[in-house]
Amino acid sequence: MRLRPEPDALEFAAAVRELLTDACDSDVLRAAWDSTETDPLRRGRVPGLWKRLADIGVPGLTVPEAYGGAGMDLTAAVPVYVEAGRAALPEPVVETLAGSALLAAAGGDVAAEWLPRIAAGDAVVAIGQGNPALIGAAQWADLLLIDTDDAIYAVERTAAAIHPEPSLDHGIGIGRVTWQAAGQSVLPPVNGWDAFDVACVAAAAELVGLAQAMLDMAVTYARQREQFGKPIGSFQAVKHQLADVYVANAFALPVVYRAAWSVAHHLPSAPRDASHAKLAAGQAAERAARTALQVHAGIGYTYEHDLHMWMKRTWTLAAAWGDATFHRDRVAAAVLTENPPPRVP
Amino acid sequence: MRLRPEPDALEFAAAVRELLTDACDSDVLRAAWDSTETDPLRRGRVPGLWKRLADIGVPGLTVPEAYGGAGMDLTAAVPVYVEAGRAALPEPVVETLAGSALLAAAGGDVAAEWLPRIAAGDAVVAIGQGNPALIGAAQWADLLLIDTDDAIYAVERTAAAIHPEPSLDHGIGIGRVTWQAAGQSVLPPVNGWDAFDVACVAAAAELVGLAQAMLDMAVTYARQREQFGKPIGSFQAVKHQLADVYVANAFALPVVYRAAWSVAHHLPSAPRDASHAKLAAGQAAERAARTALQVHAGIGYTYEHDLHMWMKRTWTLAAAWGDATFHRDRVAAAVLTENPPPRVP
Amino acid sequence: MDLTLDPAREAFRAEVREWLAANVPAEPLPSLDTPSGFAAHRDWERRLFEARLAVVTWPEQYGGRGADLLDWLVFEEEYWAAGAPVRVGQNGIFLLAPTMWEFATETQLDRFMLRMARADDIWAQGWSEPGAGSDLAALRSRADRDDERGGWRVNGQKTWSTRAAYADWMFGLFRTDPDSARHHGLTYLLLPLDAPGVTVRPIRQLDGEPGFAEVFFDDVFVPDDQVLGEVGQGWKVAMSTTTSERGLTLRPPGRFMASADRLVDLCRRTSSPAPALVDDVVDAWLDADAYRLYVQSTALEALEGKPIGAESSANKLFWSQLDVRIHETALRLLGYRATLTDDPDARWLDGYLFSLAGPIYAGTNEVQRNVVAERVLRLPRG
Amino acid sequence: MDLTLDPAREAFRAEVREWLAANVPAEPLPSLDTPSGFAAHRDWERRLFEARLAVVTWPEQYGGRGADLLDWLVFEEEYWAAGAPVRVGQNGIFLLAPTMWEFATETQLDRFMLRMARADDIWAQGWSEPGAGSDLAALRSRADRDDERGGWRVNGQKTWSTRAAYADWMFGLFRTDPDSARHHGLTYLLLPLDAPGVTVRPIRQLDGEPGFAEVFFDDVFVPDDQVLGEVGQGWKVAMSTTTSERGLTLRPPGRFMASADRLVDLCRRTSSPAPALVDDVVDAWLDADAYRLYVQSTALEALEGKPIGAESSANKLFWSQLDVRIHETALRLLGYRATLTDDPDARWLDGYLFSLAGPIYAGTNEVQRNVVAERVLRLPRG
Repeated sequence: MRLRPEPDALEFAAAVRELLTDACDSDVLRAAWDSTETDPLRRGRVPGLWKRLADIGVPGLTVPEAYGGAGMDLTAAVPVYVEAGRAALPEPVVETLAGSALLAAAGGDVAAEWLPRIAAGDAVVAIGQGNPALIGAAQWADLLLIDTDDAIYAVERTAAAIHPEPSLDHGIGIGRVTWQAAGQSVLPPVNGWDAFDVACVAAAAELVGLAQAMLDMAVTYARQREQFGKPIGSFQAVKHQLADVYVANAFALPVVYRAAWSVAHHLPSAPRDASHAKLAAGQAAERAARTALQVHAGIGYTYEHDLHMWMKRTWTLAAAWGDATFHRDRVAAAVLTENPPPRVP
Repeated sequence: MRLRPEPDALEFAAAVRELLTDACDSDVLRAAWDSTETDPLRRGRVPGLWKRLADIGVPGLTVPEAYGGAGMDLTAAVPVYVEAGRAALPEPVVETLAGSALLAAAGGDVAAEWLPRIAAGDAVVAIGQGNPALIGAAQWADLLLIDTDDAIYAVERTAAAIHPEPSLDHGIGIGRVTWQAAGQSVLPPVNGWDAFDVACVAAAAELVGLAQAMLDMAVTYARQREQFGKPIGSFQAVKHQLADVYVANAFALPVVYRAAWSVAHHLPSAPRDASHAKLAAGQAAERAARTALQVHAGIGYTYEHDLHMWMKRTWTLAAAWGDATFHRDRVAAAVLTENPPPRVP
Repeated sequence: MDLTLDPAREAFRAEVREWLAANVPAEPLPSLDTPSGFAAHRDWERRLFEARLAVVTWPEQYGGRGADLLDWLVFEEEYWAAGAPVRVGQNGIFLLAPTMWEFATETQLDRFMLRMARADDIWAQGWSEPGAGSDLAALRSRADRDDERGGWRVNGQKTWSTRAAYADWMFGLFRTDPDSARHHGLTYLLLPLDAPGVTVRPIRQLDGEPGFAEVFFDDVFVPDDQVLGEVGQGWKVAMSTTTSERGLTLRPPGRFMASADRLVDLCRRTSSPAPALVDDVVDAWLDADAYRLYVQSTALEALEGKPIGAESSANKLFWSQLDVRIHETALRLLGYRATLTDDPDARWLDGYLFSLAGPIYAGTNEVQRNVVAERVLRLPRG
Repeated sequence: MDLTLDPAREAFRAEVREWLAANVPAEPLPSLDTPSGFAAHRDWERRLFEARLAVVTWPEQYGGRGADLLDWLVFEEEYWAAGAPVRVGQNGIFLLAPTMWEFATETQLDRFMLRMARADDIWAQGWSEPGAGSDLAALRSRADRDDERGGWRVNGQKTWSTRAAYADWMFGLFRTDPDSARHHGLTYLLLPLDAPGVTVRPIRQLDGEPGFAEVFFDDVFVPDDQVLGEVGQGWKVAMSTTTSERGLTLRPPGRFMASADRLVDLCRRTSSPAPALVDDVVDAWLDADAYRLYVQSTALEALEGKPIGAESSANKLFWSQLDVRIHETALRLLGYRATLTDDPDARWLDGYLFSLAGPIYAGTNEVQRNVVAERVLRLPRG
């Protein structure tokens, strides 16, 4: 039994962290947030970064080898997505993981055509529901996988009208997508909820990383900022709030690991475990955001300070892919039922 | 406008406080709790105290003058009931206020017969619903007013089987009452919920007093108990918890005053205001109990220390006369309706 | 106890309600934090002034009605219920004015108050400094004596000064005794933000708007007639009994009652809201109601002459947490729409960002808990 | 990652489950805090011992199976799920034993461990004193050198000693250097509670039962062979790396999983439970599950040789708050029945009272938050 990713996955995550520390520091991130770029395909993203991430294998991480990916399972993605969260990376990471899982599960022509390009970082996939559909990363997407009552459609960018939707989070690329079913490819039948669970795990991992980053910022600030003749971090009022943030996040991470395992292995508890992960990580990250702001006080409330980008991403991601209400209801159904799926492990 | 009781009511409450400080200190209370008295009529009570309270006018406070009471309105009772709470008084105070309000509203022979005796402290009244009925102070009651689907019955002790029900709170006198409707008096038609609202206000006032007492105990202890070379009350972790208790209770008191006014004047908002009072005071007192215990730590966890009697009364009273779930639902109905009753004042 | 409102107050309420119904702009004014929005809000202040509604508690000679705190509460309830614009003059009217009544000379009152009421002068506060936030007594901006010119030369920096980006004047504390420490040797000064040597650098807030500013002073001359109270007594002036009234008037209940009512409305408009969220809506509504009662109760005691003490700290803890909860609940009702800035209900998001400042400004909640613990509960200092 | 349990562990789980199904008493044993209940629980420990289930992680020669932490977690899950009796020997087995493995001599191991496993000796801890609670280093009970008899004379008082009312032996810290202060000059002693000069005064807990006791020492002689570790090194011995393992084993996840499962069951049996309470039930169940994963994760790292550090403080914060919440939720589901002590569900009330001790004992949660803040987050000491 091992409740952490394998060493090679951890090493890969360390490499991603190194790349992001260099290529997506807070100045770069701020530039992306404040960019006046008008082309929605580029707006909010870090120029060239996706390709660099693709070069080391991020978008292809869980894409089957047959489609040009590394064929790792979802558990290997968790530490990588924690790093994406830590950097508040404004790229279509959740969508790529969930979209490629959906394509790989479905197989067929669409998968054969698109998965290699997604793995190579040459195409961006986004996923959503309905028509019109509000879809994260839609602004950047080349391919939209859209679930409807009758089928999952593979809609190319050119066949859809994508209206950018302004968001508090400048790095989410969300858009309102209007499209026509006629003439679009349909994926071979597959359960769309499986991809949703993948998205929950990816978002949860990102939230854990966001929380870690905000906790780190707050701790660093509390060590250096002095009031009443000593560092504010020496006051119990500050200490205890930060300790609670640490605890909440430390307990969320194994829940996310476990969800990745359950989803990767299609266990009966997968939906419950995925929802648990999203719920726990979302709450931990929201607590981290509130506390980091309170500890930073005035300076944290400014647009000039980095914190706001992490907070806004946290709030947005916690509400996306099912908010707390949605996931608690989903878990409740699984917990209160007569024969709940067994606990994993 | 005046959002506090009149000076005479406050003076009366001060007199009650003085009497209780003398006649119901924690040694007396402990003796009542630990008494081996087997007669349920006396068990749990302080010998002779009810009569002394009657002598200064407590049970007759809101009984109309025509029935031998002082004819004060419910707002005058609030500060008195805060004192009852502060002393964790193990007497049928809530039942007396609600029961006499019910009798006075109904009028008729039963009121004429019993109200003067209740006001004089010679008879104890209790109120409840159903058959069998679980009724607070039933062990001590001479008269039981029992609401049923068809009428409110006035059941004399001799006509009922009263089984004492063991409770965490030794001073609640709760009993399971089985009775026969045949041969019992029926009160003239009156809305039983009005008396319930009176009980909510009385219990809420008691809870505010319980909270104040527990906060005082904790503050006193935090000032004198030293650890790490200084009083534990100088640590922010302790200070801030106690400050939060103070705030919650300070904000509950005006809510209780207002509820007394609304109920006394039969305003449309009376049920909502009474439930608000019970809810706010119950939550403040539960917070006070938890915090007082945490501040006292080990010593507060002992049966030897006074705190446990206040905590247990708090838990019991917070769950009696409608628990938080009940009152929040009742308020929700009044708040979310299309035309909610206007705010008072 | 008497919870009836006397007829004169009811009549006042009716007048306010009627005037607001006829005058509140149908469309929200542009953001306060833009030059044109600031000007629009200043115009609105003038319309209030003309209706003698800008400063109802002030003496008539300065544009008020001599109303008491209870009438003020009535006014605010109506004001917020009507969805009227944010008060651009509030720093001066609610934070500076009470101190002026207590410490200003007649000459100062004549010079400043009517202009303040009419929004000719919009005031910004000058409390915090980069090294003095929660620990306000650590402030270091200094005012050195200039006997020749009969005044003070100010050097240093203030920060988090709300509205300073466009305001006309600043009030604040400066160290006039260079050898003093902590609460001593401070003086309360009034100075125009267009004085030579003043540089205002707007700071963008969470929402990207320049809601507050840093203000730098480089040998700014402040004449003696712009000293409020005695030289060296600035701390006492700033923290005088009127502080507590400010604690009471900083956030009137009407504000949260209106928010809570809107939250109930949002909940009613939400299809099958989660029951736990409905509970939160109800709790928020009740707490807004409780806040109102607490403030009314404190105001009534103040009218009877009871000094308002640490109640203002309890007050601040309560409203700041309530405000966050109201907005958090609204965002949770909105679900995924919560962070979309063009959503028809996006006002809740703006409100949420604003509410997050509540536990920070006007003394962080950590400081307020210390105050309650030490001054009300008499727990020993740390 | 690999979340499959290997077949040997599954077989062990099956064996434990089967044995418990056959042996757990149908009726709960009488209260531990009565002489007869204590004896009944001691008998139960002996039955566990005979099945080699009393101390599964111990070496075989002392009655164990040499099982690792993961197997122990499996054992505890089954134990709590089966509703088996409280472990009267737990102070010795979980708190003292890890320190013994690290510091005891072979002779001491032979003398004490088998008797402990077999419940011949039930151990009580001697940490807190009236003046040393959260601030344990302030302890003053002293052990003075008696060279003549080759040992120590103990004087002073311990308090909050769980199970001491009926226990046989005590382990604890005593000041052997009278000139020492704080963490220095302390020694870890083992002493029988029936030694001359020992007076045990039971203390009744919230529930009225004597769950803990004060213990007074009046010239109690403790021979040198009852010193654990080095003289003067008591603090180090008590706080050694094994402390952390104790932090992990103090409250096994199985306990909270069983409570959470019972809570779900109570919720299912409740007619129309309030939706907000159902949410609380779900959250409690999830948190018990999260606690399990965290402990498993820490245990796996410990098996790989990673020292367990301040994780035990995070751990303690989490389980103690979870336990209170589980029981609070149950009481709220019970409504007015919550405080009736003869109610068929009154077990929740007992559990609630017990849970309230969680944030207090084994280091108050305030102390644990300091530990997390200072040792994990490296925030400066106060």
